[in-house]
Amino acid sequence: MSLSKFQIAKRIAQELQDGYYVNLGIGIPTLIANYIPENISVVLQSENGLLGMGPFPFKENVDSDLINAGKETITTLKGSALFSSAESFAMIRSGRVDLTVLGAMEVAQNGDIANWKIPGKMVKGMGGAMDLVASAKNIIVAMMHTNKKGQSKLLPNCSLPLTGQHCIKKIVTNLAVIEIVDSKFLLKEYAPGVSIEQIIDSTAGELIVADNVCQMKID
Amino acid sequence: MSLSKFQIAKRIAQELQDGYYVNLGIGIPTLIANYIPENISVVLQSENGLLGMGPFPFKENVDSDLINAGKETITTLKGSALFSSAESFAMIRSGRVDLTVLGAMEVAQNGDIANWKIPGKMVKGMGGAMDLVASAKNIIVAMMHTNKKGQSKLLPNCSLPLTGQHCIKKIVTNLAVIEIVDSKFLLKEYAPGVSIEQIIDSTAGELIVADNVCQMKID
Amino acid sequence: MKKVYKNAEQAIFDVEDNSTIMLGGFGLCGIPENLISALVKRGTRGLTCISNNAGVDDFGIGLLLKTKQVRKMISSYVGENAEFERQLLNNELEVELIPQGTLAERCRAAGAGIPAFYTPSGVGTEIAQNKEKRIFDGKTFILETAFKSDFAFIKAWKGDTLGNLVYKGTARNFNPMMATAGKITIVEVEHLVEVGELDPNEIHTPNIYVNRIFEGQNYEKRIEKITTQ
Amino acid sequence: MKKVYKNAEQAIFDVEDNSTIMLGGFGLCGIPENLISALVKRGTRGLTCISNNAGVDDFGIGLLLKTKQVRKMISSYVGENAEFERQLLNNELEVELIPQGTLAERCRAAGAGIPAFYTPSGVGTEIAQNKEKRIFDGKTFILETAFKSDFAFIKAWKGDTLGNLVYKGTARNFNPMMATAGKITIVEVEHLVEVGELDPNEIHTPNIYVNRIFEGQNYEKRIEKITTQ
Repeated sequence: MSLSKFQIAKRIAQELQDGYYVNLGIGIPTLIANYIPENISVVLQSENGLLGMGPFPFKENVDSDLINAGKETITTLKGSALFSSAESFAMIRSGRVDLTVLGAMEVAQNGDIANWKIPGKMVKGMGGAMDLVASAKNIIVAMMHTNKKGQSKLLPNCSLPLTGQHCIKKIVTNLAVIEIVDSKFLLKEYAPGVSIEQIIDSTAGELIVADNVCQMKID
Repeated sequence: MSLSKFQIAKRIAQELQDGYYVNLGIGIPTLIANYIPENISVVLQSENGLLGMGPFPFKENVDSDLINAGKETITTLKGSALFSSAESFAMIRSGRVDLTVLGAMEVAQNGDIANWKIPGKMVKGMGGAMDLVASAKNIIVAMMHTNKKGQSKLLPNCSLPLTGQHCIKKIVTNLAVIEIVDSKFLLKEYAPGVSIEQIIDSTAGELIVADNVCQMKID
Repeated sequence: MKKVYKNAEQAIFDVEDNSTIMLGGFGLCGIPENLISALVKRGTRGLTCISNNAGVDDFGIGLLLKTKQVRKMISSYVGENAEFERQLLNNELEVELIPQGTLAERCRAAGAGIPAFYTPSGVGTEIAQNKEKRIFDGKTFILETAFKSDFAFIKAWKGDTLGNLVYKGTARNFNPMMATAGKITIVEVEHLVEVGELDPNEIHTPNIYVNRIFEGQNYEKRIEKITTQ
Repeated sequence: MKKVYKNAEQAIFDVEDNSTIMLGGFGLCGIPENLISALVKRGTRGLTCISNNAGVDDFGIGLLLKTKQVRKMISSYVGENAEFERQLLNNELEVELIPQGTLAERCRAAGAGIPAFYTPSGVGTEIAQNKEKRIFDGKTFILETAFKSDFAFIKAWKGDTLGNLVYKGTARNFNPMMATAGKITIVEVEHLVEVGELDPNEIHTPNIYVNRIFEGQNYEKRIEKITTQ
């Protein structure tokens, strides 16, 4: 009864606030765009040079000169702005992006994140992830609680090469919403049908259960 | 029989080459724009954000949103480009401007220049001069050979606070064309009707007369 | 999240004494006329102004000097007005002079999350005193840091209600970098247009940098030196 | 001073073995297709390529990898093609991975006469190893230097014969900074227009940065992932 990736996206969409500028990473984060509450307006930043990313185009409107950072064809919206990669990362580094959501291989209880390299395997590169985690004011990690082998991805320390240090404050997984406070994982919400014991068992790092822990509200 | 400021400008215009990007300072340098040879094309850069500076506008076309670095109303040309001050000085610092011409209070035989500050007097600021002299590949100083008191402006060392160090390679005055070679002034050309002795007398720094010294060709 | 304000007075409601304010413009070209007037009216004092120039006696930042609201000017070229000179000579005004390119780049750095950079401008001059020097490829450079400012006062030609901006002519000058560099960026435009009216490909300042925007009134757009053929 | 060349072959007449070349583009979007093809034809070897990505097996920089003309890739994200992976695992290819924002800024610095700057990107990671660290306002930054390159290969949408450029959509990406950063900047455009046809206020790359320009042919403009509603 853990969450699907769509439900993880839905839960994170609840974190959005009116007027937010948001950068969504590849994978689950991208799905969040589908669940933006109708009563607020947020602007999506694509780090390859677009502010105000629209939905995928209709077939007849596909434009090879208009892609997102995941290299998918997209559209602009009224009010969009186009710019260079240098300008794009100027925005990111100067902290103008209100919320960054990205995936991770590992998150440590001190806020470290690893999501770009597995030693011994083919390394494709960090893309914009290191810039994003180094500068974002507000980062949420969207990921499965455990990896394909069933091992916890919430660790006392990251074992993989880091993407960024002490930068993660919130994690939304298929099992739980967890904050990082005082270098410990703090369980704030559990997924419907998931027990706190199951979350404790699935978390290798030190996990504290918040006094006001509650069940996630997901349709 | 020394040159007028117009003739100094005319002589410097002979240094222009086809395709040059040129930044002209306030005063005599500005006049050079009137003497660009017809068989070449040069692009004038105005450091407040314009490449391809045109002539002064006709009265009916004056535009308060179009001025040069001297704050005079100007025009654009076909092929002009407008940009920010950061972009403008990016061009300058990266050495894309082929020739910079500016005035000076003092030039030293080692190529130092002073043109922005007289201690004890009201200091207005260096504007873009320090950036220009620090980065230009090719700088010509346009000035009178002596100051209002009749004192030489070509000195063994600058007495005034510097604008830039070891950066001047050529000076065109009302008396002569002088290059700086091995930390000495090298007299290359004398103005019509001006004697070499007069130039030596008017030059406080060490002056060598070039073997091929000749009379300036000025209409 | 409404960025649109009715006028300059409302847009500067929280500008307090002793603020540091960046002001766009080169000479009197592209200056935030409405914001300056509103600041005069508000009477905010002890200001540090980062601006390439300091206006003339009766226009631009000169208006703030006349009312003695400015404690310090950070500029590349100043003194086109008598009041400025008087205050400076009487030690009523502090002035920090910075090479124009360095001024521009320190604004750009602030808006780009770059805390410091090396530049050749000013090496061997008094500007380099007490600054760290470093040689790259045999050439000497000095370390310059990003500006910090509480507000940026920007003037654009057109802007949409989301905050996308387009400048006109050489009125662009320092405005784009300063627009990125203010903790709060307040923009006055000659024409406030609806979202969708500006081509996304032709925007000079993307809306993410703009916190507040309003349509200015009664632009004088004074010219310092009218030169004609 | 003619900047206009007939085609890509003529525009790259002096690109020699072991050159360092910057190539604009993000994925396959905005890449200099004609220049890459001409470089394949020319057979220039030992290249160091600075480019955000490395193309796919049969398009973009992938074409130069297939012919083993590339000695080293400097990129932020690579390996969308099998040949790249094969060469890397066989030590036939050197790869330097750089955070995307740092890659962009190192190009920008090169074109802005800034030899080095501090950035937070990569602090606490292996990217920061052997790099100078420095604290500003309590936060740690690392020193990064400007790239050096012999050539920049740029793709723009429109360009005039003087070299003013306009990009389209997200095909802009790395092109504007790289256009400023090449010792020699060579540009291919979809539409070469006469001087005067581009509005001076809407130019993305001013002509001063462009050394050579030509109108490209047979643009494929391949899409990596066609996603539709």
